[in-house]
Amino acid sequence: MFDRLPLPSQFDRTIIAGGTVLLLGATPVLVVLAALLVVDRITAPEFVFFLASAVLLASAAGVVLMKNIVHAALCLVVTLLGVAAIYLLLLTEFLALVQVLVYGGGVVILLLFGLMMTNAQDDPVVTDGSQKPFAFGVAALIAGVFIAMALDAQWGSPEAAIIPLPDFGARLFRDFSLPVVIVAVLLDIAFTGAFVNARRADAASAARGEARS
Amino acid sequence: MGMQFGMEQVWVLPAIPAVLFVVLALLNPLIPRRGDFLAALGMATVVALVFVVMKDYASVFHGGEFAPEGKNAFSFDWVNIGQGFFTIQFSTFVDGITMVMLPVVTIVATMVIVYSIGYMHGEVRYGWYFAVLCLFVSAMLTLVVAGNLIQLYLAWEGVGLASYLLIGFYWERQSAAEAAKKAFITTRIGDVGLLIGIILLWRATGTFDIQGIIEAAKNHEIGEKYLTVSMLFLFMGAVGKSAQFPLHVWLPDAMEGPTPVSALIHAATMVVAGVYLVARFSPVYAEVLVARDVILYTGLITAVMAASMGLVSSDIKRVLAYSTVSQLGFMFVALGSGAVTAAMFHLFTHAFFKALLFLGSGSVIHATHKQEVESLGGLHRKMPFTAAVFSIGSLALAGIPIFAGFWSKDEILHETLNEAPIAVYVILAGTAMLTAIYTTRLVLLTFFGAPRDHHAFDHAHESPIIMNAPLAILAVLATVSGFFVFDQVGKALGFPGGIGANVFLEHAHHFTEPDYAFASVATLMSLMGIGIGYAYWHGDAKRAVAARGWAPDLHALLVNRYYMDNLYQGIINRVILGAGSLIAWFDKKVVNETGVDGGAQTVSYLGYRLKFLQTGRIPNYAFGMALGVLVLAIVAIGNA
Amino acid sequence: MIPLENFLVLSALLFAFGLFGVLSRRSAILILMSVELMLAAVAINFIAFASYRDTEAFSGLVFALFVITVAAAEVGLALGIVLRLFRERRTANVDEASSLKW
Amino acid sequence: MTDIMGNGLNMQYSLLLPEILLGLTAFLVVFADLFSAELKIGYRLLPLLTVAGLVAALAASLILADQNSDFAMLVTVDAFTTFFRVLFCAVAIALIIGSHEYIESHVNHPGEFFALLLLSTAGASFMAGARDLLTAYLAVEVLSFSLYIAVSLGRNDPRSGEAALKYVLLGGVASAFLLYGLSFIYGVAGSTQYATIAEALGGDVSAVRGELVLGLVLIVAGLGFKASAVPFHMWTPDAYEGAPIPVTAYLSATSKAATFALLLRWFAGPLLPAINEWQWMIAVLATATMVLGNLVALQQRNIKRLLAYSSIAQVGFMLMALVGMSQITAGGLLVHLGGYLITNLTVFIAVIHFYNRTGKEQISDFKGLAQTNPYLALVMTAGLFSLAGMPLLVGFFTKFILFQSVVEADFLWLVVVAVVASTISLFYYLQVIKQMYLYQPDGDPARWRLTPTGYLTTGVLLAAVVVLGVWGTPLYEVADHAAAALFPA
Repeated sequence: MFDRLPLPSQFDRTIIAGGTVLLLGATPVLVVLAALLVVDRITAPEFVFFLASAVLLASAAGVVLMKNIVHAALCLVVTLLGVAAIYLLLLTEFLALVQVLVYGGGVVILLLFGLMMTNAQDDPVVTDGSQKPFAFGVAALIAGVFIAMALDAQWGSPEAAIIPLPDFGARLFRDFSLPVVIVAVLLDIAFTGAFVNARRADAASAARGEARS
Repeated sequence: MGMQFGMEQVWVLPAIPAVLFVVLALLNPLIPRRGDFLAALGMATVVALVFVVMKDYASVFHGGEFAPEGKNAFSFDWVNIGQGFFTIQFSTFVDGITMVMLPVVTIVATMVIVYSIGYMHGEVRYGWYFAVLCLFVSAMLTLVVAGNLIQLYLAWEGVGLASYLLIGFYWERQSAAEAAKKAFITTRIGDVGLLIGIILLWRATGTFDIQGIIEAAKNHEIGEKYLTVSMLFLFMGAVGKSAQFPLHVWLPDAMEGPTPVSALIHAATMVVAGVYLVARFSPVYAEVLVARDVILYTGLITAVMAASMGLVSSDIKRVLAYSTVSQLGFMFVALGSGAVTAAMFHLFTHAFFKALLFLGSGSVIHATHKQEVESLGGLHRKMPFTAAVFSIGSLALAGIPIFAGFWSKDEILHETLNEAPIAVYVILAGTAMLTAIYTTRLVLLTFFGAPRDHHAFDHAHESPIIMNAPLAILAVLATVSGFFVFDQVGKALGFPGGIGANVFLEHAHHFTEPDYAFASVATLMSLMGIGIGYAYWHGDAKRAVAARGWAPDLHALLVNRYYMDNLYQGIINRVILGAGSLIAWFDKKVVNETGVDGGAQTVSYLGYRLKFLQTGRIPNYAFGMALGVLVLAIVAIGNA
Repeated sequence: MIPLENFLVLSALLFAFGLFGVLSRRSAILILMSVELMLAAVAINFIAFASYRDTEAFSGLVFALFVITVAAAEVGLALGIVLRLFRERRTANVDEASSLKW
Repeated sequence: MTDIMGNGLNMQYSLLLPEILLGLTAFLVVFADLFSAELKIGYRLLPLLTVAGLVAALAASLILADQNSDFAMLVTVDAFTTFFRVLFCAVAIALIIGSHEYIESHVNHPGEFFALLLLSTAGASFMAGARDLLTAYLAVEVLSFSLYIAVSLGRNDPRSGEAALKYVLLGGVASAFLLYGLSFIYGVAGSTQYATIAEALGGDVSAVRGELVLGLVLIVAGLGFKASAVPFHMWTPDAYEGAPIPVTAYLSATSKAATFALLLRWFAGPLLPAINEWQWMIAVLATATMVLGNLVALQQRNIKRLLAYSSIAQVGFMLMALVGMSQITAGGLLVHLGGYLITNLTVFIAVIHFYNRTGKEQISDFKGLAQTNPYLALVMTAGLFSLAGMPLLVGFFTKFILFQSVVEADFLWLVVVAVVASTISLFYYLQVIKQMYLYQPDGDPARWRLTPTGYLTTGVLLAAVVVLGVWGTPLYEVADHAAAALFPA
């Protein structure tokens, strides 16, 4: 999929390197999980969940830690695909599909373009801010609080339900028809924003001025 | 006509100058003479109406019908919202305290406006000056007749605004601009207290109506501690406006304004608003003695401090300003001793003689363009009339019998002796003597002795009649206004009695003849003060040189004032002047620079430190947000 | 069956990772990526709650769909601004875009 | 029509007429701008068209004022919504009339700018009217997206791009916080409908209290960002300074008011049962905001930055009203919002016209304005004094009502902090007034005049500042009526 993009040649190597790292990282997890599955300590969905979570979190860590921003961007792809897998586990195929299409197909490409057009073309390696240790502390504490509260809550062990796609469509386009319209306007606004900023302002103004005068 | 003018229509009094303000401010260039005569005529009309109102007040009394609710004269709902959430009425309230304030404000204002026609002649923004004076009078009258606290607060801020505009009248001068700002902000600190006090009282009683609040307090509907705190906050407003320690620092600086303004606003009327406020709530203060003690000692500290600073100040207007602060301290001492009548009486007489003194000093400044007493002297030869009236004012201030100040100060001292610890009386009496000393010094250095600045002296001249006429009227008032203490005088004028009988009809304080023994002691103190002042500051070198020739020994004795002078000098130099300088230093360094300016600087410095949190970097900002979330989350979870 | 808590813990971790990225990165685009991680966590939460706690109305699913859409739009919008800044200052480093301060 | 749960849905689109009109006008304006060369349309038509659309929307809002129903359980049209619809339309009208000269010469892409203004106004009124978390969230984003772009539209101003970047990145983080919080609320309540959430939170939620509390913290943080509450305020001064001045005005007016509309809807509606969990958070934020906003304002040298901190300080006052949530405090908040918007616009439009003439925006640049344009100096003075809460100006009246209502809710200590903070504010407002009146002009001392529209807008706003300051009862009655809609008896 990436070979169609006008990327620098180092990308080939990057993809291979990243894939290898991920594979190496995931193998031990895979082995442990497989063992647990075999001795019936976990069920198949749980197996998939833990595997997907491990990949997802590992690659998310890559997004925020990698020095090479191209590697970070590729990690983001893996993370978002992992999120799609989680959606599948939550029995929502449609959203998983949207996730893959919108993110894998759209957002990440957009971000890669952004990277190419800014610093990546000269120097793909970035340094992080000086508040990194504090950032780690705060983020870890927040994660701790959130996890503690998630484990503390008593939800009364509900069961996940499959939502039929036609019901979802009815809900989306009938009950929530107004938000669909609003979000259309929102996309339009975002488009306008990207347009007015990406276009050279002085050139645009000059063109307008000439047309008027 | 059909309608009889009286207490019911008292709202007309502030309305007239308000209309004048609008007319003068908007149409100024169109009116001949920039409208100065309009302001004077308007104020004269108000004075006439005040007398009509007073007549009405006296007649109601004679009818014997004066139920307290009958005094609430005029009201309409100004704000009435939220299904009884709250109502603010615009209402007027008239009683004996109002009856003291109304003539003071209107008469002094009229005198000042007439005087200003001469004094401000040819000045910049001549018309605007009169417009703002009218604004001030309107706000002050609103304050005096206000029936509820919101109205009172609005008027309170209104007089503050007018004062700000007038202190900063010569705003091209940096010092005037700074003084105006200082006055505005310092008094606003007091206003914060006032507003909090008002809100607290509203919280407890559900009303802004002054009489309603007083009734509620008297019926013990408000907890004592709560009431004490509220009343102390209310007093904070008075401290700011009436320039009491430690918020007194703005008043001497306020002398940057035109001198007639100092006479009207910073001597006779606005600065007594605090006294008026406390007097208005005196029935409540009678319930909270702790608050009353605070008032007493605040007044006492202020009286002593300001008097001793008056002793060493060399600017004629600043001496008078310190004197004003000190005399206001006397009034608060009276209020703190529960002697509301004495305080109101002193307010009444002080307004006239202090206005006289300020306008007199204005004439001196007008004639010589000098304010430093060190460079004046001998002016009685050039300005005999001014010297005469100024002396009358000074005698009144020093507390010499028959002059107005004597009667009122005597009342205060008398009440203090009866109602307060003996030490308070002793200190206050000492302060009265100090008053006589610095007054004498001021008169001697300004009008007597040899001229020290010949250029200024040569150009000095007597003021025009338009300035002297108000001085003459005020001189008469400074002499006779003290007699209103006598029931006989009040009755002769158709009132139920003297001021003592008028202020509180229910609890009249009758006064028919002075306590001669007590009065003699006070008079003696004042005379001693004058004597000390005279001994120390009188005379000039020439007379002494001439006398030396024919009897050197005698001369030595005389010129050294029987060598008593050395003793005096030693005492005065080392003790009194030293203390005065020390207090002045304390005031400048500690109260003014460390306390008031320092407070402002501390606040400003905090802002300076805090602004560096704003580093301009996105990750730092996000960090602030995350930290906020974390702290809130941890506290929230621990908050179970 | 996987308990609901598992998804919540996962999303909390993902959210914290994203937050860490926002706080520690200096490239505007990497910050944007980190925000995407946080929004992915949000979507997981919504979908988990919708499948477990709101099976009848499943508003959370619709919500998650909109979150994904809005997040995508935000990337486009923000990238435009980053590009503009890059054109003006030759940098996408947020620490260097700090002339507005104090 | 019924929804998937069998609830009847009222799909009466006419209820949304004001927003529909705003959206259509927005597209019309963009098209007019796009084909301006072909259609021979001058710049002047764009603001005219925009104002016409806004006036139509305002009229439509008034026509719908008595409707008391909802659109498909997503948007409520009641007195509260109408209050804000009218307010937002009026703000936008005043702003455009007052600043169209500025927009022409200092803003890139004026056509898009007007369209964004219209769409964000629609978003803001959806924020006030929403009755479902989803509508509310999308409305928030419509408003925010429009503003991210609007901030970036400064012409030849390098600060504009930086400000927009800060705003958009931090705005994204704040959105993530807000959404994460909403997901917890959704999880606890099992619904995005306000009414259902209120019901659910009113029941026993002790089993999931931790998640509820986290949700509240995150919502407070997310909306705190939009409202510029300390410590989520840090984008505010930078974005305000970098944005074109009308956008700054819009940020401090509509964006702020819309956030408070949303806060009122949420905290008086779905989240009210959990008041014990969030009350103290708002109180802490209010105190920090009042103190920090006022202190740092003292140190500012740029008028836009000063007004940014001043608006932060004002947010502190407004947050107080949320603490003791009741119909009275809500009414007090709405009154204060109304007065604040009028006053703030007065000051901003004066600043815009000053900038049009001089191209300067430092406080020291205001030297001698009393000589070169006494009228504008008067307008500024009245506006600043009103912001400081001086009596007989609308700022005093509204602040007084606000404080009064907070006292009524037994949060006296907050009011004491607020009154003291309010006094500090006088220092920095006087700094500006001092510059105008006490110094000689630095540059050309010649007198200059405003444009006719400048006189019109400042005159009308100044009159409102004074008249409502003396006679504010009508404003209160409208606000009280709107607040009553939040608390159905």
